[in-house]
Amino acid sequence: MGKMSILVAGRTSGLILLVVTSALLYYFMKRAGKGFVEEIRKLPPITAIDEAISRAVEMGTPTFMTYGMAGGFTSDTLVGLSALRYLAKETAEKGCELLVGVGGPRTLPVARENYRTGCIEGGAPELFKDENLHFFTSQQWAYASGVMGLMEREKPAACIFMGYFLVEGIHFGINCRRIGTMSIAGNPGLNMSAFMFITMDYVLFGEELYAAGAYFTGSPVTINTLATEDVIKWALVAIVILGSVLATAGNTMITNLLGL
Amino acid sequence: MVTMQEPIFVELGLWISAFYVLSCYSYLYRYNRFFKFAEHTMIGAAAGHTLVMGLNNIRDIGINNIVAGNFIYILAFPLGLSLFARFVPKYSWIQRYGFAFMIGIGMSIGIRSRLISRILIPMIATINAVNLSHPMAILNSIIIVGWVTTVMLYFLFTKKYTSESVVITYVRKIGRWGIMAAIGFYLGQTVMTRLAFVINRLEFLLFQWLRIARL
Amino acid sequence: MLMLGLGILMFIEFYVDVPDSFLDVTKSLQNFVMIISAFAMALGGITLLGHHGKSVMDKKPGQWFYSLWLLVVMFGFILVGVSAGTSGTQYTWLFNQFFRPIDMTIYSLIGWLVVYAIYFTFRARNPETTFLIIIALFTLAGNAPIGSAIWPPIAGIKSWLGTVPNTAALRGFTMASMLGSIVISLRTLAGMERAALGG
Amino acid sequence: MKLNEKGKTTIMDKLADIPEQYIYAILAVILIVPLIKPIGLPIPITGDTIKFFDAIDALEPGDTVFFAYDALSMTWMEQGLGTMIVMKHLLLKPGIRVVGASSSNQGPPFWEECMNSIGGISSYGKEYGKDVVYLGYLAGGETMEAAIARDIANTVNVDSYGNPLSELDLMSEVNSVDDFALMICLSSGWSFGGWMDQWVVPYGIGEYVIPLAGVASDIWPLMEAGLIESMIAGSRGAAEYEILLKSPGRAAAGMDAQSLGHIYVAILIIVGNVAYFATRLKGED
Repeated sequence: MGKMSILVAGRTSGLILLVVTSALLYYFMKRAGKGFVEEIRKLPPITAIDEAISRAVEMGTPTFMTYGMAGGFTSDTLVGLSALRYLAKETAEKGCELLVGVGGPRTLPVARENYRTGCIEGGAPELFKDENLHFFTSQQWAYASGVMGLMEREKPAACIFMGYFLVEGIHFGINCRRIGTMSIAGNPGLNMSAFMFITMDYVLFGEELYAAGAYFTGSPVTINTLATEDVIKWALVAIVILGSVLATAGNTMITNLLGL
Repeated sequence: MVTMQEPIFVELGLWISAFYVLSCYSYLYRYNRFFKFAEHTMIGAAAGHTLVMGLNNIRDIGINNIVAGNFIYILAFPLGLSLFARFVPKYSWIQRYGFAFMIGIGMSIGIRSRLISRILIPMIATINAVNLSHPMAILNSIIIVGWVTTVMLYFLFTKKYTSESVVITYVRKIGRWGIMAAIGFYLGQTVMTRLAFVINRLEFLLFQWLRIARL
Repeated sequence: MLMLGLGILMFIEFYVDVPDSFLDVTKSLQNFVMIISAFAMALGGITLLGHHGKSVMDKKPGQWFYSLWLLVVMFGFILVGVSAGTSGTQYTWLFNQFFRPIDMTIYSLIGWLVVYAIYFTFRARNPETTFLIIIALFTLAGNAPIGSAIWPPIAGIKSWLGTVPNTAALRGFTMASMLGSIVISLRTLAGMERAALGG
Repeated sequence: MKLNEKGKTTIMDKLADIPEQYIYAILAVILIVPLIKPIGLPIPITGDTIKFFDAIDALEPGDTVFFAYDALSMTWMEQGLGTMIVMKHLLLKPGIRVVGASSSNQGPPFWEECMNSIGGISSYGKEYGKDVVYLGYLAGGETMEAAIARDIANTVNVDSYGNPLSELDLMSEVNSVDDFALMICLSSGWSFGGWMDQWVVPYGIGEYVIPLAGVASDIWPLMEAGLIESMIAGSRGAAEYEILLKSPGRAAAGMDAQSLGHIYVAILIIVGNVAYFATRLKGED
């Protein structure tokens, strides 16, 4: 760490990226204020959620959702919580009970609030019940076995997994197949979503999960933030290609800048 | 107090462990009451363990610091207690301060260093991997740079910046193949580690519990 | 607002060369989260007690016995953990017999499940999945000791698959995913994400 | 399950949808039989393992090895095999001394487990405090790693058992990274990276890693760059090491099961696909 400078050496480029992202985010959110909404492509798993809930209503079973072990508050957990709220609203509108598998203790009170508000928004506050929140702690296998057991006992016709999952994805996938449920999953990591990818009906992976957060909220402000991601992605791709071309010519300017 | 290293406890422990291993494996046949029993034990144990660890944290981090004269730590207790505000509906809004604190810290810590280790360092590594010294290296460089960029572009969302042109559809298709390659590799690779875990459990059952001799 | 303030504080700590007294404050704030979490866990304990206590009281058929056992185990851990300490032999024994075997065994279930999952999903339905299956077969063959005994070059092919295509795809994937994570975190810190506070 | 015109299921239909339980039953047989009676399928030895073995084998009496012992209960099932055989090798070689320390709080119980399962230090004619010292769990992550690279005595007061370091003969002779011939890292996840940044990059000591098989693909590039000397990749690496040491044990016996398991998975993929195409062709008729 350089003691002479104001910024910590080796982290400056990170700060620049952070500032640029924030600025772009601000710009695109402001545009929403002027009534401008980005058009976004459809994600099949999100559209499938509706179908899944209708299926559960038809078969007279509850819908099940969980947002992962959630050891702490990370961005993936937050998407899971948005999904919980969205699902609570949708199920309340359709008159279907929602079972929630709760992981980390820190998220328990937040999940409860989202569940309650979602039910109120959906016009059926009576569907909110404390006993539908099943708490399983953030110990991975306590959580996983709890979710497996709950699914086997209640046999929900729709299971939705949105959040951060590790290898327990395969336990859930096989379990979904055994009880013949419709399964929709979202997971940010590639290796870990591999298990869900092969065993579940619909899977959102990687950035799609974070984008889904905007779909769930549905407000123009959050949907416009997706444009930020796209712009930065193009910029990063341009930097990588430029850097590679320069590197073949023996010029290391780009890598030096990135390592600043 | 009894110490648990007496042979009787060791033997008892062995049988309890074996019982739970078999209960968990009975799930492979189908979900049954043994698995249900193990499942409830596990949740109870995990909750108890986490609670004990939580109490230790309150003692080691909270009370010890206050006793040592670090009075700022007193502030943590009302924030913690605020989570219980929901039991008094009139004041349930107070709990949001607890949420906000946990989320504010959790979110910012979550991204501040990963920004560097998961975006900038991979970029540097990709550029540095470019090497044109021999034909194989050229091929590798093209694959790496090509797939890093196309996989990123696979995740475009807005119509405006996807521009929905034929080229981008193509690019996204290549990106998707890259993701398939990584998933295929991971699944092939993981069988070994996973079977090692199964073998470990089987060794426990066969050699430690049943004490079968290797032939 | 509180969230944004804390977020900026944490960013400053990381990116700016700050004096040690500042570090002390941010370190304490991070420790606060540990303490608040302990309270949250107590809330979790109450939730479990309410849920399973009710099922015991109502003598819910097929469930009350399990609920009772869950509570017994939970209070057993707390009792021993508080009275004898977590590093004593009593707690270790409890932990090794009631926590670890289940933990490890449910984890190792993957070994079985993955074999079945690979069997029933690896069908060459379209070019994409065919490609996936071929890569997986090469990796399997390269990993198994018997594979390279039969055809030595397979180990080289496997490590090439690991270092070149896998690394490339994984990097692109992680970068995109991290970008999404940054945007959603900033959005939350700015208070634009309603789900964060449940209101 | 698809039915053909006569309403009967054919053998191909059955093969396309084998019940879960049968697959598990066959897998159980395949894994248990070679464990009880090893069949000795060939295990070709990879260059990485040979390099690791040679480095340990080339140590001279009086050399000291630093063992970064970041064990985790979850991954011990795989990494324990490699750790135990390396520890055994170190103890078997006369005059080699070992200093261990953990940056993970789960390290200490697994140090005991390792020592117990290879028969205890004394059975190799070595003595705790003179030939082997275990510092226990040291909190602080990379800051700690950097600190003990410079000066152990000023960072750590007592070992894992509460003995003051000044009372241990070995610790009066070794105190910093320069006193170690090489370091071995039992890596919990990616923890070898922290040791690499704090020990290899500034001081140039050779680091040998015992990672999970899944982490191995992240280490190859570092080995090419010369930052890490070599590794024992997962249980397979452990089996190779056991063969090099001429004491085939648990890992080597496990390898037969591994080989058969992998063949089984490959056969299942092929059977599944053949049956899938057979039923699909018939369906199109």
